[in-house]
Amino acid sequence: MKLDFTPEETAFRDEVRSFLKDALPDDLRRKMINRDHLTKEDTVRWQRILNARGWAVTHWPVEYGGQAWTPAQRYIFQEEMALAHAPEGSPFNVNMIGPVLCKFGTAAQQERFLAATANIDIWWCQGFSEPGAGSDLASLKTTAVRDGDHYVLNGQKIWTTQAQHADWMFGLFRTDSSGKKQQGITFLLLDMKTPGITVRPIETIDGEHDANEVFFDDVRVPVENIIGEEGRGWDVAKHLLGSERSGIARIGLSKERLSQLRALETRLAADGTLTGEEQRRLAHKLAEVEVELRALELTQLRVVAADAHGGGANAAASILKVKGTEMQQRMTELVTELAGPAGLAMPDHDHAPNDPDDGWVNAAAPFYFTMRKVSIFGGSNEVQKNIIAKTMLGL
Amino acid sequence: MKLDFTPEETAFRDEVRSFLKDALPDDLRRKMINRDHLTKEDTVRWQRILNARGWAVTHWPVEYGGQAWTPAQRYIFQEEMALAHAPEGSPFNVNMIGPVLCKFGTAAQQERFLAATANIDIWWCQGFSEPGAGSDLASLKTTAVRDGDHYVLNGQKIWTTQAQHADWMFGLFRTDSSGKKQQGITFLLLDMKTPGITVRPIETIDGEHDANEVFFDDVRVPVENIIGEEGRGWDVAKHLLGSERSGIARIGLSKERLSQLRALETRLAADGTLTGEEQRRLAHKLAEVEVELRALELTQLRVVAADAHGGGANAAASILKVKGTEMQQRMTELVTELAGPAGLAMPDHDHAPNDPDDGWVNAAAPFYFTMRKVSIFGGSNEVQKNIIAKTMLGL
Amino acid sequence: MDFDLNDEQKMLQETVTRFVAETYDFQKREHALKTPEGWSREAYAGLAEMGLLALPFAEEEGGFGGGGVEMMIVMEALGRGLMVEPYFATVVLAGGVLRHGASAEQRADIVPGIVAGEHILALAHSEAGLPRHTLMARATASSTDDGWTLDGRKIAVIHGQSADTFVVSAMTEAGLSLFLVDAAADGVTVEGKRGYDGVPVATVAFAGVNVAKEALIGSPGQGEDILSRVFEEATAALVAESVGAMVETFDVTVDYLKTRQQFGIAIGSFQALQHRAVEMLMQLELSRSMSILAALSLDIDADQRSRNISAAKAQIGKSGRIIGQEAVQMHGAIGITAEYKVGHAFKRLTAIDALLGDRDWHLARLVEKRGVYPVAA
Amino acid sequence: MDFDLNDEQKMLQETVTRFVAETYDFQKREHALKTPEGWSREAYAGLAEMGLLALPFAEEEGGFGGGGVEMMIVMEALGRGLMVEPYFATVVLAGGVLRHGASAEQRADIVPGIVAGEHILALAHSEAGLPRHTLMARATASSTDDGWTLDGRKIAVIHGQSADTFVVSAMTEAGLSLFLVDAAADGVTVEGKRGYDGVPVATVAFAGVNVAKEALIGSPGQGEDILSRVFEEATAALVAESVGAMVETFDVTVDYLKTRQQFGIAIGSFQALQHRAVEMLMQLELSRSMSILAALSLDIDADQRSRNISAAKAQIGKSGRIIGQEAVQMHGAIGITAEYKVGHAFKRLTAIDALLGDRDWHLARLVEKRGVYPVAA
Repeated sequence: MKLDFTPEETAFRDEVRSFLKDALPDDLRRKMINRDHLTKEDTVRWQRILNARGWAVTHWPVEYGGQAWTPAQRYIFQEEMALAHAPEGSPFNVNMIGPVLCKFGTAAQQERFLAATANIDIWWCQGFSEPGAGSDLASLKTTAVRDGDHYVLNGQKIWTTQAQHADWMFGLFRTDSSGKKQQGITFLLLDMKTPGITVRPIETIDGEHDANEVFFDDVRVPVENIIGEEGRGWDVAKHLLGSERSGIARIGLSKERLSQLRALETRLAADGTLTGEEQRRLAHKLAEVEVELRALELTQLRVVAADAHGGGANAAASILKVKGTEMQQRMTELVTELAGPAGLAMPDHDHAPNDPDDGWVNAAAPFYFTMRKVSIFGGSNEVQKNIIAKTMLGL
Repeated sequence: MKLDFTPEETAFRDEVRSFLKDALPDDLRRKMINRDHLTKEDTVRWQRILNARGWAVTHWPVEYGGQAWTPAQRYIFQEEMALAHAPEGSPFNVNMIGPVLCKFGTAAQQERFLAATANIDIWWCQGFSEPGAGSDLASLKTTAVRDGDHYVLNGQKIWTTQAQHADWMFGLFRTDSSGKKQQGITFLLLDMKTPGITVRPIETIDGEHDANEVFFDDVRVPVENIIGEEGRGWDVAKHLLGSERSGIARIGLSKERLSQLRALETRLAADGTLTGEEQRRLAHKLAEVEVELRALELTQLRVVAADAHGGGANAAASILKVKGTEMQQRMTELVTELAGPAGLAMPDHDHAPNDPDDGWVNAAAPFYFTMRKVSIFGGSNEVQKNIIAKTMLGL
Repeated sequence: MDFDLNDEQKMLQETVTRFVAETYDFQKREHALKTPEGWSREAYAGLAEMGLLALPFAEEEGGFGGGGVEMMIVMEALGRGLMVEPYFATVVLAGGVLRHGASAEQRADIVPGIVAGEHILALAHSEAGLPRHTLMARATASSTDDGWTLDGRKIAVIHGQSADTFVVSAMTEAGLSLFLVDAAADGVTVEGKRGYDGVPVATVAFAGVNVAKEALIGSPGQGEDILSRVFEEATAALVAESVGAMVETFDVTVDYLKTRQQFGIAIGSFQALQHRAVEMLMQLELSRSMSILAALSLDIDADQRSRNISAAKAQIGKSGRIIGQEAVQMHGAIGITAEYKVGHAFKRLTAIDALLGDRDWHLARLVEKRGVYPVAA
Repeated sequence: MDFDLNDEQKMLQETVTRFVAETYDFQKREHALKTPEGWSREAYAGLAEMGLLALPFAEEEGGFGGGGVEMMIVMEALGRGLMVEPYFATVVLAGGVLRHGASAEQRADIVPGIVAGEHILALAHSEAGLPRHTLMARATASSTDDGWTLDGRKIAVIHGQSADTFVVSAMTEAGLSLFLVDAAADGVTVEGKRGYDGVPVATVAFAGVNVAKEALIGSPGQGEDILSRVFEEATAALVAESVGAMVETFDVTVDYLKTRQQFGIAIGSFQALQHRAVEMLMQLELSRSMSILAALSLDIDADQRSRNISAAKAQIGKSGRIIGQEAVQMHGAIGITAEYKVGHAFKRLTAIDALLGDRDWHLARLVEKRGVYPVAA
């Protein structure tokens, strides 16, 4: 047993660190520090910089543009990205449809979509949830009825993140209602410019517009846009939701937030905003959070190490999503407490703050609000616990 | 709305306080402060002092020796008892079988048992739980089969507190297995000297012997010892378990523990056992606990006030058991933390501590351990929450 | 010991609760938020019509002389509706300064306009770079021949953008002092923003603002005494408002648990959610008890009053967070949309914790006073 | 980065785990507790036979030169069995003082007896009226012509009643110093008690106890340095032991949830209990991670070592409490009986939190060091 990275891993870390130092535009870095909302252009710009370096889609198979990295390298890369305040790119492109295309796509589909996906020449959105199908995703009802060489789509998707920017959607649609609900679901790709699609924005409690409803009214999708077989879309979706373990706890993000909290602790104590008693309370809370973060980080590393020789440590892996999201949320709570009443005012996108270091004050609460979603989306923590109880504990 | 007690209530409080000051033997008070285990003789001695004053069974109907007190008076009495470090008497006599006899007993049963119960001339134990019937009490299996003018009992009870001292038991027995499990249960009284009864002690994790198993091997109980009708014992038991609301959160006990914690805070800070940082942490924890205790106390008072004009405030009442037990347990945790490694050694019943003020150190952890039972016995907190979810929230 | 409302209080509760329910539903509130001012003059006029703006003022000033319990009733009802109108800013905060510090002349001058709903006031006290809830200020008021000149910058001024008059704290040679300043006076700059809870909030700068001698409230240096008293009253009001927001959040959540179907059954059938909903109920009842305590503590001796009020604010800080977070989590995605009430309640509960000292601030005050219960002599 | 055991470590783990499972079941442990000494000489001899008592000592002293990972493996296995034998007292605590402070002669004299299981040592350091986990002592050692005279009273001396030799801390003119004292020496009084976790614990008084010059460990005043190093190692050992106790508690609880029937089904079918069991699993895994961290930190630089070890002890203080309390609660009444394993595990987890600095003590140390992670320069 040893904790240290190998010399090769350390060299890799330095390489990543040095790249990020040079390549990450300063305005993006500043926006990330201030928890500003990134525009589509911001995300695209950064992903193309990464893609030029070959690091946009590192966990894809090498033949499709990925890197043959070890789990430790992936972990290091993610941690360094977070610590450098680098944006994450589009998860829909990088972590979802890309790997699905690599595994289930036809050669023609791969040819048509993969390079464009890696470079965000195509911006993807995900059409999974419906008003009646959230945690119980398999009960989705939006239909795709075969009509010649097209499917005709009718129904509604909801919580479709970034649909307003999307060029294409990948989604799950019901082609058969006769059997078990997991059967009869088909995975389709569709051009968002197809007639019959209406996107309605949903404002979220952080005051932003990320989520949407998407309505389908006789939307015609060519049959060639099917991924896998008709009626087997559930298997594709399960693969998509269950693949990546090395970054699931998002330790890098939490460490970056911790370093922000430490900086704020120092600064607010110095400028008189924190009384002595408040400093002591904050220091105690930070110590509590750090202990848990360190424990979580080591748990993540145990999983990374286990993955390096083919898996195992499942009990450790199973806790990463739940505890990782709890940790991220706790960090935002603490920042919001520090902002106090000065943080009541919402950020003003039209005006930069006078003091570039003060953006955090007004971004604190909206960020706290929006981060409530991490324990809801992608399988709520309740669903995660049900799964752990069943698969790990046999209850 | 007002918080203050009426002048009459204040006068009553002073009367109780003054009585307790005079009547409570100093050795009992000292034992209570040090969380020493009380002997049967201790409990009997104190209950007879109370009974002589007419205050042993105050919530029984007046014609059976109770007091026509208001809910506020009952609350005051309980609080003053706790703050004076007075023992509580036998709950089995005072709160359980006594009220049951008052309501369901025949005149002959009342004549035979009530006065002796109030004075603990008879020491009662409760035969409810069985190995397979805990939270699911109604699934009990110990049988009572009618044979002439006797019931013949076979089976086993468990967790029978103080059975080793008991003269009589009241209990639930199955007289019919054919219908719903709540039906066919009969409430019987039995002399613990009846042949066929075996009591086996169960040691608990505080090192004490309070709990027992009781085995029945063809134990013959006269039919006249039935309470209510054959097969209707479940109604009697429900009445017994659901009656008293004015003392359920046991605020007085928690306040007494809080005053102990405050005294310890002062003393340990003065004698150098607590560092400055530890003092601050403790002060913060005590402030947190006190806020919650005050909130719980006021909730209890709201229920007391509502009961004075015939009930209501049910949402408030429903939380008292759960939050009251959590509070009592939290207090014992804090005392155990303060005792630290010095509290590792178990109390020695054969030797009084050298320093009479030091008994708390070694009693802290055993008391913490034994108090885990308050969220288990008398309907676990999980069962309480199920009931609240169903009855209060309609879930 | 009595926890019942009297007949007048019951009628008040019924009236204001009905008003909020009937005239201020979620769509009306959303509409108000989207206006340039960010709140509804019409709804505020409705509060005035019912006499609620007069509630805490003395009868000789055109008020009703209501006390802590009446204020609790009103604030809890406003909390249920998540009302964003300037009741707290004008009647509770600035109005509190008038009640506890202003001269009879000043009150006669201003209170009728408040009562009529025509005069909006805001308290400009907080500043950047000072502890979060403090009686200190760095703004200054220099004595001139015919009055005072004010300089300073105030943040988190609730309803500052709509205020006709500011109550401004500033340091004089005698210490912290309070002044009435016309929002239209030369040198006053108001930068209006929207609070994350929907309540307008402003940064207000005072640059060489000249006011008359009569603008001073009380005597020079009396600001701390007045504000500390006002903050206690206002804290009790916030506690009551938060109970209203918790009740609403809880009710909406329990309804959702009963109606939302997943896996073929109502999600309220899941025991894990049931137990967490029960914890929410418990937090709500504990908070309600503390709101009553705070309301009944406004006129008791100062030491015990501040213990009780700090205890109440500390309790609702914890309970509000638990209830708000749990409500959002149990709702799932709809809980974080701006189109659904529960997210707004969560945000308001967050803001209430931040205002007038958060949970930690009040716990620290309790530590200083050695706890909630008076220490036996 | 590597979290695998090597082949020798795997074999060690298998051997000691099997030994505990096969020879130290709950009944055997109960029987040991009921003997006058309160522990099993036979079981301890078994540990000696396997060479476990030799584990951390240097090879030249008859030891195996095992490090942190080996100690973690052994202590976790002992924790699963809730073993009450004097391994921690003799090998980890007193043995640690020998390893880090004693002369080659002293070690040559004593270690073979320890390794053989024939020589029981106990560390007599804690005193009443001092902070709970401190390097201070009020006991004194006065220099005499031919040695030292010791006076003082020590509490919470683990396995003091069975000790053949005490390692005693006492103040000399040069500061805290450590001495070897024969338990049979004149002036030594041992008052044996039973710890609530089953582990014997004693109060030991030293009244004018004369020892030879050679009784001093290291040099006068070196006691703090030695003890602080030993306490870090011993804390890592306790952390590992607590993980063992948590694993056992968790496994027993999950089994119980699967088998205990109420209302016609296994109570493990109730979702509220399932989710709480999952939280227990998470606490266990977080603790296991920190136990590995502590084991791997024993030889790194002193500052980061103490951060890591404090973080580990703070983590298991929290996790142990959650797991212990939840296990008891989910078991219901049987959880609080002495006749069932889970209550004993709960007690041992409580004791482990109290020993060598509880969660708050270690959090306070982390506050002093500004956290777990080194602060960037």
